Amino acid sequence: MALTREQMAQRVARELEDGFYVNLGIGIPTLVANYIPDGIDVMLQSENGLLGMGRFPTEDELDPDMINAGKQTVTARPGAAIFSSAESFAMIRGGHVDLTVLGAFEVDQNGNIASWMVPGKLIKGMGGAMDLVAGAENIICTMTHASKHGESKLLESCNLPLTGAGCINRVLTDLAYLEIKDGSFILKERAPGVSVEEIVEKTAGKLIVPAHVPEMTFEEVV
Amino acid sequence: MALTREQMAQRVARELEDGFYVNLGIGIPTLVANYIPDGIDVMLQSENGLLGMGRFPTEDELDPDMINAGKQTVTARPGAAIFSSAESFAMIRGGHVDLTVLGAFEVDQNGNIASWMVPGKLIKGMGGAMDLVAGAENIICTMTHASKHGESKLLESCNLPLTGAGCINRVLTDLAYLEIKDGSFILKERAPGVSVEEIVEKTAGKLIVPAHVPEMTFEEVV
Amino acid sequence: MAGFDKRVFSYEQAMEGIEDGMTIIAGGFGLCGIPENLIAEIKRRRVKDLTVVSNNCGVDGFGLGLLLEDRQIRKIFASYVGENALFEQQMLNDEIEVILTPQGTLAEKMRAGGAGIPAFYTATGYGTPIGEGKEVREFNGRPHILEEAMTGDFAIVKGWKADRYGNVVYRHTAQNFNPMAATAGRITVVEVEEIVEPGELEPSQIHTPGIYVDRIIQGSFEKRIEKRTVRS
Amino acid sequence: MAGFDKRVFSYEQAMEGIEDGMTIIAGGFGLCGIPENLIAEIKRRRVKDLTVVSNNCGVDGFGLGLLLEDRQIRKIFASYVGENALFEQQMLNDEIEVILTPQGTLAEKMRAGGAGIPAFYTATGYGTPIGEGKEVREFNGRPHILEEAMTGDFAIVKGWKADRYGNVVYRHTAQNFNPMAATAGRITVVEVEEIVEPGELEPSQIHTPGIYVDRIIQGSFEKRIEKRTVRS
Repeated sequence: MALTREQMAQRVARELEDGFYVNLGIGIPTLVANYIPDGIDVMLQSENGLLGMGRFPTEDELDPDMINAGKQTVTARPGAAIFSSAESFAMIRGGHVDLTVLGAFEVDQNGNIASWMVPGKLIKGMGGAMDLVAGAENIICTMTHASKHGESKLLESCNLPLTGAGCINRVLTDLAYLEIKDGSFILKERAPGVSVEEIVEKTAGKLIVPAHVPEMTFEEVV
Repeated sequence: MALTREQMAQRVARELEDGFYVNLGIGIPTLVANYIPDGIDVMLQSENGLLGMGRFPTEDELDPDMINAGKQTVTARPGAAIFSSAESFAMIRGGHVDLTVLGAFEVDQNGNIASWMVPGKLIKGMGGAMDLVAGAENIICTMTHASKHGESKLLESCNLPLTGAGCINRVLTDLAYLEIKDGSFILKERAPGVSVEEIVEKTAGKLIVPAHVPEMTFEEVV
Repeated sequence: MAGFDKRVFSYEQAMEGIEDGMTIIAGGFGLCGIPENLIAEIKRRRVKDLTVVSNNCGVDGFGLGLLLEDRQIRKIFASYVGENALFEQQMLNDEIEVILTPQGTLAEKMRAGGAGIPAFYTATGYGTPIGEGKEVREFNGRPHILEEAMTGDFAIVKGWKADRYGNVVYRHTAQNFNPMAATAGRITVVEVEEIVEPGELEPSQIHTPGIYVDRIIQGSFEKRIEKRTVRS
Repeated sequence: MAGFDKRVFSYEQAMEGIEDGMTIIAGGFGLCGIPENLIAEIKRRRVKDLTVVSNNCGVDGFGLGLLLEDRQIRKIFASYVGENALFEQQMLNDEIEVILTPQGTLAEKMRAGGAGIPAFYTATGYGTPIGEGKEVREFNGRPHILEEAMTGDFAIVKGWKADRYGNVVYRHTAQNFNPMAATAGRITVVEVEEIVEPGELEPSQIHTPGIYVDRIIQGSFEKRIEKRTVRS
């Protein structure tokens, strides 16, 4: 069975390490914050200028001057820092963020990512995504493995205009967890009940399949 | 009579305008702060990161964490701002300082300035001088008109390594106040009792002498 | 206005001198920390053919969205737009030119403009449509593109508190692009919630030193929330 | 050291990992805001062949001057040096290589190093010995030179207060080069006068966010004054 959005977030959350500064994009990446493992503390960076993003506010805490990069009202946790956009992207571009998680339309075997623009459709902009992919050394892309029509999104070469070149090294799809290395996808794990054959079939880019591909396991989350 | 150091500072101070942000270099420029005309308020920028430098501290106010660019202990006036060196030079390089006053070894008719390095002598460094001359649109150089041996310091072309190229537009020497424009010095004022002939003789660069060159006047300062 | 007293007492004075065809650099992220009254004054003045540099372009009927109603904006540099129907329509009709700029590059271009850095290299955008036509150079074995600084005829900024010298502090994440915008205007206008006496702001805690600021005005603010998210 | 607790409790731990030949970026201006105990620890460890990036090089027997005594510094990038006899002597004997760098360019090189900007253009130094051999390019009709960013193996920084997450504030003009240095170290060590609880520092008033900081140590400081000037 393909992973649910929640399971994808859970799987990504296992890549978090204690003391990581993490930037979570909009969509599934945002859900990762709900599954931070016990005993692990991470600090969330929001690129509009907040390091140490906290929970959503209560009605009493609600403050129009306190938002995240998704423009949602948020709070700051104790020990947070707030700064300008230039400082925020100095952090990002300078490689100080330990892990970035973001969605994508396509990735390819050379680590290219397309996530912001579909020609012919209305283009709203890249926001901070280009800076995030250029700046982070450690990026996980979350995406569906293939389109609804079964077309692979893990390609030999991206078709859509890029967000960044050669910058992605890990992908979590609804079917598999893969690494990108030396011009290939490497299949590391598969979703529960998903066969290696299905993943092979739905991966258009070069795919290396090790002898043993473990199945992901998920505990029931309360 | 050649101007004294104090008279030079007084004459420079007449160029101050109400609301000017001013950077004063070490030496005679520093003295300018003692002669700010009545009714005029200027804000002194010190390039180590202080806008709104105040007086020297009393013994009680003395604080090793509060110094100026000359490394002297100072105070901050009410409404001062303190910031990093990067911010300080953003101001300077970005042209936000209204007037810079600094000393020089040589200037030339093309606005070049040499003020930091005499080959063969121990070189201590340029500090912030190169940024100051590159960033300011409005610079007054204070210097003696000629060396003790009578050699002009207002040249056709600087002999010493430059601090900045084409950036000086006004010079106050102990003998005269001059502007630099279109490849010439223009004699604007002479020190009390100093003849035009003496200035002509001691100016090696191209000098334009208007029909009338007023004499500076100084009131007795109490 | 004598000495360093930069206060003005009407929005008309605050935006005096703005003309057709000028470039306006604006602070704000989404609707957070936007100079809402200065924008409203630009609308009132009906100046046209403006180039706007701002991370976003407001929403229908608020923020920079107001300037779309009478087609006052000819060109905008932004990282994310189209949160409003009017913008989409004008974009589709080619009535507004949109120069999409990565958010970090936009912030750095404003900072560079204020700081006398005419251009800088960044890896952001290399290999993407943003890098097309731009000079590429390798540093540390990695290709980077050359990006140029931006400055404006006016910068419009929203602060929290300021003194009359123009020293400004921002509140929470309403800081965002405001400090960089403040440095990059030939004329920088800051509207704030409160004007305090010089000396009330701790000198080392000032976000925007007064040297960058030309005019200060105290206003009142609607502070519209774009995405209200609360927990119970 | 668990999670974000970056405190260390000895200077030995604070400078653990420093080795011969490394590059050290140091905060401070003159003797103001220098990481005096971290420097003393570098002396104690007797590491050699260091490259130091610092606006100045201390005085005889204090600050970075301490590292001259056993010839630990091979090369220094600074804007102003030679306030001490030992330095002059080593410079004249070619025992130390001095790369004089304009003060603003030095600050910007550190900032760029931390901010992922590999190089930038500046008018500073054009037409002077500093511009020799550097690429020249015109922007807005004016020649500028290309300057590259700087980073270090270690950054050593002096703060005033910090929390255990490494958020730092600086006191008065002891700020100077410290915030930029803090961003430019592969390992950034900050010594402060006081460690406070997370939440005690106002988030929007933090000069150096903890993300840049690897180790925090609380120390006591001599704070020597270079030029004592008082009025009566």
